[in-house]
Amino acid sequence: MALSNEKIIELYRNMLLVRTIEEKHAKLLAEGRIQLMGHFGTGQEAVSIGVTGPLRKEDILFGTHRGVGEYIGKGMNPKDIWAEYLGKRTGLSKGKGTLHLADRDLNIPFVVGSLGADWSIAVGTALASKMKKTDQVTLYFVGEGTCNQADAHPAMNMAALWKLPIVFAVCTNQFCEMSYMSEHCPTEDIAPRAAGYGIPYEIVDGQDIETTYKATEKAIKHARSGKGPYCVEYKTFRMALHFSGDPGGYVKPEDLEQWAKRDPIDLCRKKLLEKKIITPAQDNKLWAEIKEEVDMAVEAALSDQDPTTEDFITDIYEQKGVL
Amino acid sequence: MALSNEKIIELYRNMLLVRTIEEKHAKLLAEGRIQLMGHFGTGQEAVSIGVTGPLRKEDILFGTHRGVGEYIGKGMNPKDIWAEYLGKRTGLSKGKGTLHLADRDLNIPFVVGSLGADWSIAVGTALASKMKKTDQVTLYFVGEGTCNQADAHPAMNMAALWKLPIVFAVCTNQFCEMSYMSEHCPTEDIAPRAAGYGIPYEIVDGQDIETTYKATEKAIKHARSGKGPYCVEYKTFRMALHFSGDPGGYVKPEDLEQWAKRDPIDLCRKKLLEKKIITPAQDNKLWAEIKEEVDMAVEAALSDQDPTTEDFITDIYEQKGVL
Amino acid sequence: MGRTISYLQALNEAMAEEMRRDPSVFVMGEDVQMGAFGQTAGLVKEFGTERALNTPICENAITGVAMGAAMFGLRPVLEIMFCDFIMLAMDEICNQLGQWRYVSGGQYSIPITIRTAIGGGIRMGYGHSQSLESQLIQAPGLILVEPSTPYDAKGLLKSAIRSNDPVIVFEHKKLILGGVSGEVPEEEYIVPFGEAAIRKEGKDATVVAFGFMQYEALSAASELANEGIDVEVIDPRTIVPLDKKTIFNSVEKTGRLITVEEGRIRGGIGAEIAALAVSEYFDLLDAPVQRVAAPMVPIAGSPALEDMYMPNKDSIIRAVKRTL
Amino acid sequence: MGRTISYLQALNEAMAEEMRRDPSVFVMGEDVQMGAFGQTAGLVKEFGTERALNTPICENAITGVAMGAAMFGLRPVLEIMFCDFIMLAMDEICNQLGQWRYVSGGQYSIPITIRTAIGGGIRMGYGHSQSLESQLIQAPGLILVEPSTPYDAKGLLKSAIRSNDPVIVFEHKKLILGGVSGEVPEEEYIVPFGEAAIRKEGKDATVVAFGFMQYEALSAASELANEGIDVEVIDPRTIVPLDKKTIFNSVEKTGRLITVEEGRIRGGIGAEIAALAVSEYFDLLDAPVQRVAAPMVPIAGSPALEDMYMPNKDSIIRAVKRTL
Ligand SMILES: Cc1ncc(C[n+]2csc(CCOP(=O)(O)OP(=O)(O)O)c2C)c(N)n1
Ligand SMILES: Cc1ncc(C[n+]2csc(CCOP(=O)(O)OP(=O)(O)O)c2C)c(N)n1
Ligand SMILES: [Mg+2]
Ligand SMILES: [Mg+2]
Repeated sequence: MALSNEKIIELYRNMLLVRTIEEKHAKLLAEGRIQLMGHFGTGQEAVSIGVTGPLRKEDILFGTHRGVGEYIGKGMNPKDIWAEYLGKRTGLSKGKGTLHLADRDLNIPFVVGSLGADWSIAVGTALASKMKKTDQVTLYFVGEGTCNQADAHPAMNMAALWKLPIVFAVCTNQFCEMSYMSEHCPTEDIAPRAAGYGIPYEIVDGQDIETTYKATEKAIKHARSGKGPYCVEYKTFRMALHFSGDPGGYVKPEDLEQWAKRDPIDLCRKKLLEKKIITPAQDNKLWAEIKEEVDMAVEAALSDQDPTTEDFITDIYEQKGVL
Repeated sequence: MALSNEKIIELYRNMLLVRTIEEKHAKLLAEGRIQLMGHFGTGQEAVSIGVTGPLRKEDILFGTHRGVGEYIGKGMNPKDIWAEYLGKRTGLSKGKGTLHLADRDLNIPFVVGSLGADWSIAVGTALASKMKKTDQVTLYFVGEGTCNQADAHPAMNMAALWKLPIVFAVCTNQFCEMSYMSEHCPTEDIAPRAAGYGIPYEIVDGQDIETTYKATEKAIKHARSGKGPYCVEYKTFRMALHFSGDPGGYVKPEDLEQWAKRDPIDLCRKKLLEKKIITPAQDNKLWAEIKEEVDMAVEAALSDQDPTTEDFITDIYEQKGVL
Repeated sequence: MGRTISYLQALNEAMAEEMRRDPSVFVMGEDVQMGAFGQTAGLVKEFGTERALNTPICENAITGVAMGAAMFGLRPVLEIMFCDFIMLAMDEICNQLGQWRYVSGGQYSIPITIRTAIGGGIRMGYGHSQSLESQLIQAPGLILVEPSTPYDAKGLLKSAIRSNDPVIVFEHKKLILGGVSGEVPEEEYIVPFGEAAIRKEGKDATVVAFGFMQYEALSAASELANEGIDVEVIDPRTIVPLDKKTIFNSVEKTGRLITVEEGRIRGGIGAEIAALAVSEYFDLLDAPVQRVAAPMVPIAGSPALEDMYMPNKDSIIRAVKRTL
Repeated sequence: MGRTISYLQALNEAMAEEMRRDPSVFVMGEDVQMGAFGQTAGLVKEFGTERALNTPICENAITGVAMGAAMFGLRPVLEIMFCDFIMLAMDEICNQLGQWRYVSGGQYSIPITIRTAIGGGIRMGYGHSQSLESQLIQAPGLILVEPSTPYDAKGLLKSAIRSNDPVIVFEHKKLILGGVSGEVPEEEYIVPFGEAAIRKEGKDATVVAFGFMQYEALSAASELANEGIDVEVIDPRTIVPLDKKTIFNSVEKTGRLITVEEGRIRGGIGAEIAALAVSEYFDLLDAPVQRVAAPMVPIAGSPALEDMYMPNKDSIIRAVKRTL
């Protein structure tokens, strides 16, 4: 079944929002207004938004360090993100996490520092859903580089063994930091590893939002119905460098050129315009609106208060008097 | 090509030696003469001996905690094993390793305590062989339970990525400690996981010594020729309990019954007698010889000297004066 | 009215009672249905295979699984079979488990209990004999518990399971296997964190001994008593939080401090207590602090070598005498 | 004749020189061909991709790979990008790497160097900012090195690479990134383990400061000098082995001891030094030992909170004054 026009517009809007936030972040850095480094997901928006689009609010999302895509997709608002990014006490985590976003209300646990440490934590949240007989699904969204981390293996093994409601969503953007994936693993695809545990998998184009959405929807349905884990691999390309301070020089220009032709936002816009789902004027208005929304979120967050010395020593233990 | 008669007799003899050493260990425990617990590999001798049989002396062997099979197969002598087991200063490691056997001369690194910690260490020894352009192969012999340990995954990944001369030899004896493998992983076979890294694999009967020998020989040849890693899984059954203090009660009697019919030593003896490679009299003599060899090794080791207070503080650092 | 039960039984009862009391409590770990040393034995009968969950061997990952489950409504009691294997799970324990409450700004509680068997002296050698409590004292956000009696084992483990903070319980193999027995009340009770017990009063020197070392310290104390030396023996019961008050009230009286642990000396718990003595309680001491602990040596399998490694009654007696 | 080079350059030169000198030396780690902070940058050009070996991200496993290679004839220099990730490799490092020489009865040497970036203050927050040296001091068999100057960075790293013992080198990000410069000789030299450097002589108090904290200590010392307080500043350079002689000779003179580390206080290096003071050097002290260190708190990303966390010149000054 094709996605409804409203749904596609919503996904398109979210992709624009993600790109706008990340471009704003880069701009603030360039202007020297903030120091917070960024890992941008430019070019991957159809993955992060397509993967989170089909999730329910009660579903649990583990996201990655690469930009704000999946967090926007799951429903975080730009002001909350910025207050946290800027280390303000109004942030989601009172500024204690900054880039490591967490949102209890949205069932987003926490963006881990040691990549891959959350493979098994995600299996744990899925185990909780199963034992508590809720029908939540855990979606574990992960870069393909992090699929080489050791715990990927026991995590998949236990998820399959216990038939847990979890989707392993692998974002293959061709890089792990400053090297191509061919230096990290011998195969081109990651998802077939899931077959070793009897986990079904699919490999899909990561540039087309309808494709990513539907593949994920199918995987989530599988997991929610009690059939156990499912793995989807999305093929995309990281158009940004690894992080805002990356000197670059290791990306083949022909790769950039080729993938630029399939920018997910361009592809989606073209389709929306061609199918007359939106007009060019509406499109322009949307961009302007989003730009203003993001600018306002940033300015509001910038003027928020810093955490206090009291904040510094709370939230370590629940039990009083331990620290 | 069939194995030569001499080769089969050698392998048969080694299987007898392994079983005899382990039975002696059990007896010494029963008599209260020693306290050293044992993890016996009864019924698995065709795997441990078949796996190590085709190795050259310069090849590197990582073995398991389960009995003495692969160590005998690689050439350790019973007296050296017993002196180490008993914690004597004449032991291979001056009594410091006991069950954790190591033999530099035989290229046996060390039997690890944290199961699976050596997956990657074995990849490292294979890397050394490759970088030094020797034609050594590393054989990593491992229980199927330990294949669920996290590092199995990055180890296989790097071995395949760097095309290292290593054989992953998986001994599937149906148990991980006191539970059946069905509680540890969702699939019956382990080896197909190797396919996720593009590593070729084979699954073979673990009760027939010629089969285990030949499958391993083929894998070693593959690895030695520069084609990269190979994985073989041997199907067998742990006739002993997990360790000498295991209360038992969890093994299905019908499994024991069924597998007892295919005891690897019985199978091999039958073949040798049928083909008239040995006579019953020669067979009896062999058993008697081996029994005596083992008894003498134990008695000799028992009367060796304990390590001294000087031994206690040596071998920690090479640099003087650090401790 | 009390009953006399073993340390092993105490641990088992604590888990069974808490599982009865709260359906979100469950035990998990490698072979917990059988019970490696019997601590969890039998729970599967009453609570089924889901609430006594056998896991594959992958210590870092099962710690993560327990952590994830704890963040979303369950109260896992995870067994790490040997404390040596805690080292496989250090990232989960120190970087994640102890820190996520803080770095999420208090959004998440992680009510998880990790139980693990420590200690040597039973000829298991390298890899299965260490006492690594001091490897965890540097990590923020954890509570560390080391019961030495059946009463404390039960009461502290129950506190651990009910706590919304991550708690690690160190159970010495000699206490589990050796059948230390002791009285526990018939009725329900818990032992709070951060309250040391004075096991023997004395006026000449303060001996602070953890877990199994408590028994070595008490033996030392009675042997010293024969020589007219009157030692006070303190069992801190929890390492974090540490009951500094009870310890240093005693040192104020005796002027002498001996710390005893089975773990290695450098950067050990004894180092921290000695550092507290010389920074926060400077004027109390009349003699050098003595740290009785294992040397900076791996644990060998050879019985002869293992005996050289272990702190014991005699090394405690010598240490006490050095302070007098 | 000396040259003035940066800390970063010093590390890079040490590796390049040792790789030229000995074909069995090679560097490996995540993105070492680019160099995460530039320490290994350029080596791939001279030595090729095999001797500057990029690895997948799997810290425990690459530590094991390096260990295996070291046992069979190579001398790997492994980079663990952030010291926080050392926690992923604790089993390999503490249970295997540091112990196999002993438990194999000396059959195997494991000549491996692990280099890792420590430290905060650059707004990386939780997960990428810790100084975890004290997590490793309890493990037997390791040598721990923390150079603060280009001279020491080069000389100690060369010693590490040549050592047949496993060595861990802690490189502070502020020193790498901040461009600390200093003189190094044109000609080849090494700095031996276990010899502290007295960076500033003084008679009123002894400040022992590790790595980057050395600079905070020196700033504190010059500010205190303005007030007529004459502090001696010692840089131990290696944590294990620790040059107790230099430290306590100084304390003998000053009667006052302040330890400074960026890691957390409980069970830290300062705890060990304070414990040595109160056990082995009891009579030297005229005032309580002061431990300047981070509190038992995770590191938050918020600049405001990170600033509250970090020990610095001011906390050192306050600590010194408390001893006078
Ligand atoms: C345990 C660990 N090792 C290394 C890093 C450093 N690191 C940060 S991002 C990154 C690359 C991850 O690649 P991938 O999973 O493909 O995600 P991508 O960056 O491509 O989105 C690495 C290695 C880390 N954060 N954690
Ligand atoms: C890291 C680690 N976890 C747990 C153990 C305890 N343990 C010892 S033997 C064993 C079973 C291993 O099973 P498998 O690999 O199949 O070998 P088998 O015993 O069947 O020969 C376990 C779990 C260990 N030694 N190390
Ligand atoms: Mg990637
Ligand atoms: Mg097995």
